[in-house]
Amino acid sequence: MTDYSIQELMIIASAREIKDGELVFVGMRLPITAYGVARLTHAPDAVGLFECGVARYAPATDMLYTMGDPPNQLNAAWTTGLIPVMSQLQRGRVDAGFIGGAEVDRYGNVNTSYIGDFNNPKIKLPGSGGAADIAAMSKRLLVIINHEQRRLVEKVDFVTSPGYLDGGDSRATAGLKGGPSAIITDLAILRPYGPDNEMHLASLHQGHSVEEVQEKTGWNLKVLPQMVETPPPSAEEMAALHEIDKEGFWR
Amino acid sequence: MTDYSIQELMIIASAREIKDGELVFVGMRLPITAYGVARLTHAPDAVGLFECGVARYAPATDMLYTMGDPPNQLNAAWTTGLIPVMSQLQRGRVDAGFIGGAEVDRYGNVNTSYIGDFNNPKIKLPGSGGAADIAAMSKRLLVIINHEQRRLVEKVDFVTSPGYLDGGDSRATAGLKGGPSAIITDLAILRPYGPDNEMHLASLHQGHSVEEVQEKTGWNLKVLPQMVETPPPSAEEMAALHEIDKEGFWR
Amino acid sequence: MKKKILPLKDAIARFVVANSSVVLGAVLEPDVPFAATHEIIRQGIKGLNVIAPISDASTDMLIGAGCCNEVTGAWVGNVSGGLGHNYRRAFEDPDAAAVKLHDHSNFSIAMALMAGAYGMPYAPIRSILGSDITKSNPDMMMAENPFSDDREPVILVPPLVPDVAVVVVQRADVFGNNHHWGSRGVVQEAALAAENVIVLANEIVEPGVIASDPSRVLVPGYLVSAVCHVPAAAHPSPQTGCWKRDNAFFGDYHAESRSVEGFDKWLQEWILGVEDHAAYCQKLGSQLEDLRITGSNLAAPTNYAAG
Amino acid sequence: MKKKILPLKDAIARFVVANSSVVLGAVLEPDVPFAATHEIIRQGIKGLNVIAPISDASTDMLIGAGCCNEVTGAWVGNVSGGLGHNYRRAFEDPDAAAVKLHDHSNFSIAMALMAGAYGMPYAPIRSILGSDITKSNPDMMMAENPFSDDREPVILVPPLVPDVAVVVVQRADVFGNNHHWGSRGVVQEAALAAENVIVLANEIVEPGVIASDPSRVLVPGYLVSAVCHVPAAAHPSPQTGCWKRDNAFFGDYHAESRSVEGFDKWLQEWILGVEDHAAYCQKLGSQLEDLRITGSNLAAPTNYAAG
Repeated sequence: MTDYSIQELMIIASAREIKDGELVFVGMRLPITAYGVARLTHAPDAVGLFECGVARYAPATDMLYTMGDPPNQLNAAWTTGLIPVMSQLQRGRVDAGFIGGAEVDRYGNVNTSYIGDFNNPKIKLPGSGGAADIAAMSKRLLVIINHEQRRLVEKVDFVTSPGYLDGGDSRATAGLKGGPSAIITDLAILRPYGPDNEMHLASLHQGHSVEEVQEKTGWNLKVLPQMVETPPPSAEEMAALHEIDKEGFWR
Repeated sequence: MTDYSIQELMIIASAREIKDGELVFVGMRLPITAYGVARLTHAPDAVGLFECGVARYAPATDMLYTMGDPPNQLNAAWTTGLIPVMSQLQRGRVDAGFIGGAEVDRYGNVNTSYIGDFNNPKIKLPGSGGAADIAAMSKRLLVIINHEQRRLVEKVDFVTSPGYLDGGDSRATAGLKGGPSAIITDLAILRPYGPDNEMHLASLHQGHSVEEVQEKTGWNLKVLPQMVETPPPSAEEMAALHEIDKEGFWR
Repeated sequence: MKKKILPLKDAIARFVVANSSVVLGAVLEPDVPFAATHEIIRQGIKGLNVIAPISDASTDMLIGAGCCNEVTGAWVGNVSGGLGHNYRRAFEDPDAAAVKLHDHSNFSIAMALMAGAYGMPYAPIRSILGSDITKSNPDMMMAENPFSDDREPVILVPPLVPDVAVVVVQRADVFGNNHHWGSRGVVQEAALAAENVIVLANEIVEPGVIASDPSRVLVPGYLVSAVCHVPAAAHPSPQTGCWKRDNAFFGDYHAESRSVEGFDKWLQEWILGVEDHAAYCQKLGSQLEDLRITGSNLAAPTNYAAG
Repeated sequence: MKKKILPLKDAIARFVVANSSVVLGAVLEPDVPFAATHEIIRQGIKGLNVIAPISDASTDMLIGAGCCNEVTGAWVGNVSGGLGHNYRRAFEDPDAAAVKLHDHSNFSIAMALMAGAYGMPYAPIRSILGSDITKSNPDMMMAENPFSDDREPVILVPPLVPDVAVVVVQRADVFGNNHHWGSRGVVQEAALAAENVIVLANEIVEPGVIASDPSRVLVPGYLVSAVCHVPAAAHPSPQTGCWKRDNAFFGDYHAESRSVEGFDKWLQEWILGVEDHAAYCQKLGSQLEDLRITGSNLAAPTNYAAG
């Protein structure tokens, strides 16, 4: 029963983070596929939001390269401006949002802006887009990232998208609610734990060890006492995924 | 050559206040008719704006009772929200706007809110609507009012729509540009004059005397040295008005 | 998707609770949800804060019927007649129940609803500098623009987050998705700000009709609490492409509401003595039928095809 | 009304002057006005501040061509490929001409353009609290919400008032009136904020077509400085109902712009060595024709009749 790719597992793990009826910024590629799986399984009434000004009750049926592509406009729930859709974050209506990043740190802060000093960066990344807004204002932030030591770092060089900032109540002090609820990687799922809101190893994907995950993490990754093995995709989940990913892009 | 009603003269005097190409909040009834006359005579490219969220290149062809009536929507230049249209005031794009009122004072301030103390009013008037915004933010304010002593008062009980406030530079001190450029009544046209920005008798309608106007004004109305007689409607102006007012409503 | 279709009676009973704040008429003169106003009066819901920039005679009726003790608005009266008699009495007549007014201009209330819609902590404006509205409405705050060199004055308008917004649209599906066209005042901001949205649709259509034109959607169904099929919900106010304005009806209301007795008689005849909106329409009979728009001026075809 | 139709070349020459601020791509990924980007590069206009929340590879091209030394945006790169190589070089390579970045999130730049559009002195937001964007962008100001009891932190975003906004629409008339449908990002705010608006229309239609649906108008002609008939103005980005995205073209650009030499070669082939947008379309040939949307998914009929 290992007939799934690691990307398929990440998609299904992401889908499980979406609850029925929720409003979710679903981004592109992996998360939008996860949204599709969630809709076809346990969350038929989840709504997908896109920063360009689109809301949908179901993913587009044709392949998308960007959120604004014609198939994402056709039969959408709403095609409008960025502000009416993205302001639902600041209005407090958005339950969850997916973002990726070049770096994520011990407290779930995400960097998509600068590697090195922002005044003289070693690498200039593309920037926030809507990620800072989604991270600051959704009730739960979901971070998708490949598990590499250079990506899961002790402290990001630049907080594009706030997680728990310096941990503890520093996020609340900054005026924010919510916060990261999961970092979903190709090895594991990390979740915040304790009053310090530090990201802990919460769920381990089949075939990987705690030691391997710790080694590939740039901070001293602690393990939750109640750590589980990530449940493998169910037949229903895989069927839903294959219905969406007919061409086997994620296989 | 007195073959016009006083209301027709007021409409034509109002039309003359609109310059070609201007953006103008044209209100209803008398001013919207004035806008129509201006378009057909000297200001073919004046644009009419309405607070409900309508912009037009020409008045509606059918009778309107409110700005939002179906004929004002049909073939409009734009039907949108209040904010995209009214914000053109605050954005500094609007050249002129017409308002009416229960009271106007020596400095062109207009009251449409309360007669008496606002905490315990003798009369509660309907309120600002968009008049305060038009008065504060258009480059030129045009006030239409019947010339009665109880209406043209020394000082309004409540400044709904700011004119020159307490005169002098008090309007600028309040953070405002623009200001009233004319009070058009059934007897005369008053305009601000001098560093004090007090409203003076600038133009007298045919058949009325300076004394009559002063008597019907609630402050010591001064007369501009260059006061003129309001030019009677030209044949072209009357033709334009009759083209709009086919049923002779204003006759 | 969940069906949200409800009879108007049930939608009002469920979402418009006593002492709540309700947007009733945010399109200015058109699309005033009079059918909801009437139903609120019939159900005797009290203590409302009625939010509306301009809503023609609707607010005046609610005051006269004793449903409303706060008004948040820019203009209350009767567009045909001028003054609103019940509104005046509430301020001028010591015997009338008092109404607390949160005084606004059209633009300041629009900015307050926009701030509520977009989750902004407040909206800084210049638009009513110099007006005494900032004195009669202590909710607003005078401040200085921190980006200016010269301590430029600005006014800070706090956000409005209504409990309910009732909105009138031309068509909706059973899931609450809807289309609105023509000028829209601040109804979209009001709907996005509110905790609950009740949609009154002139027509209920197949979901595919709404989905065919997602840029025409006023507020998507997922933000709607209830959708009610109420033809002519805005009567006597107009609705673009559907209904003309009933000027005579407004004029009659203005004349009859001049006295308390006259208003009570009008109320009995047109609201309390009428079972529901369908009966109201039936009572109007040919007077309503004459207001129905039957002509055709169709929007140019618009293609959303993706391939 | 005054006709405002101009060849793209003339509209750019007249309104996009050196050292001005120009919105090029405010719809996010679709409707990026690449035809204008290319014409700006051909005319060698220098010193621009390019404003765009996300505009796919457009900003990267302008940087590489030396037209732009300031960027006001939330994301600069290549949506297909990720990083924008010229953009990176401007920050990372000491030999490259530097670019000053006014760093934003999508929402903060949207609020800045909204404040510009609506004449607001600034926009207070919460949306990027906690982000270091407020450090890298000193234009923003930290403050406290004066309406809160607990000194709630807020961020004040100053307004953006661009010199020019270039917008892509599906159709326009010769007076600049236009229709846009599909998601619109912040292009309406950008157009209302800007001092001059240049409209690039896929199709020029009779004025009656635009007037038939005034709720579909993006920005009315009286606020437009020039309208240009430029089919496929957004290529390689998509345009709702008209053109699919040219993913291969973006991919090629990404691959070729990896080196300065590769970029220069690409620039010569696709922009400098091409007379104008018509020649660019001709050069694309069947590659462009394959992107043309030919299907039909029409919006439901909508009636504006008044009687």
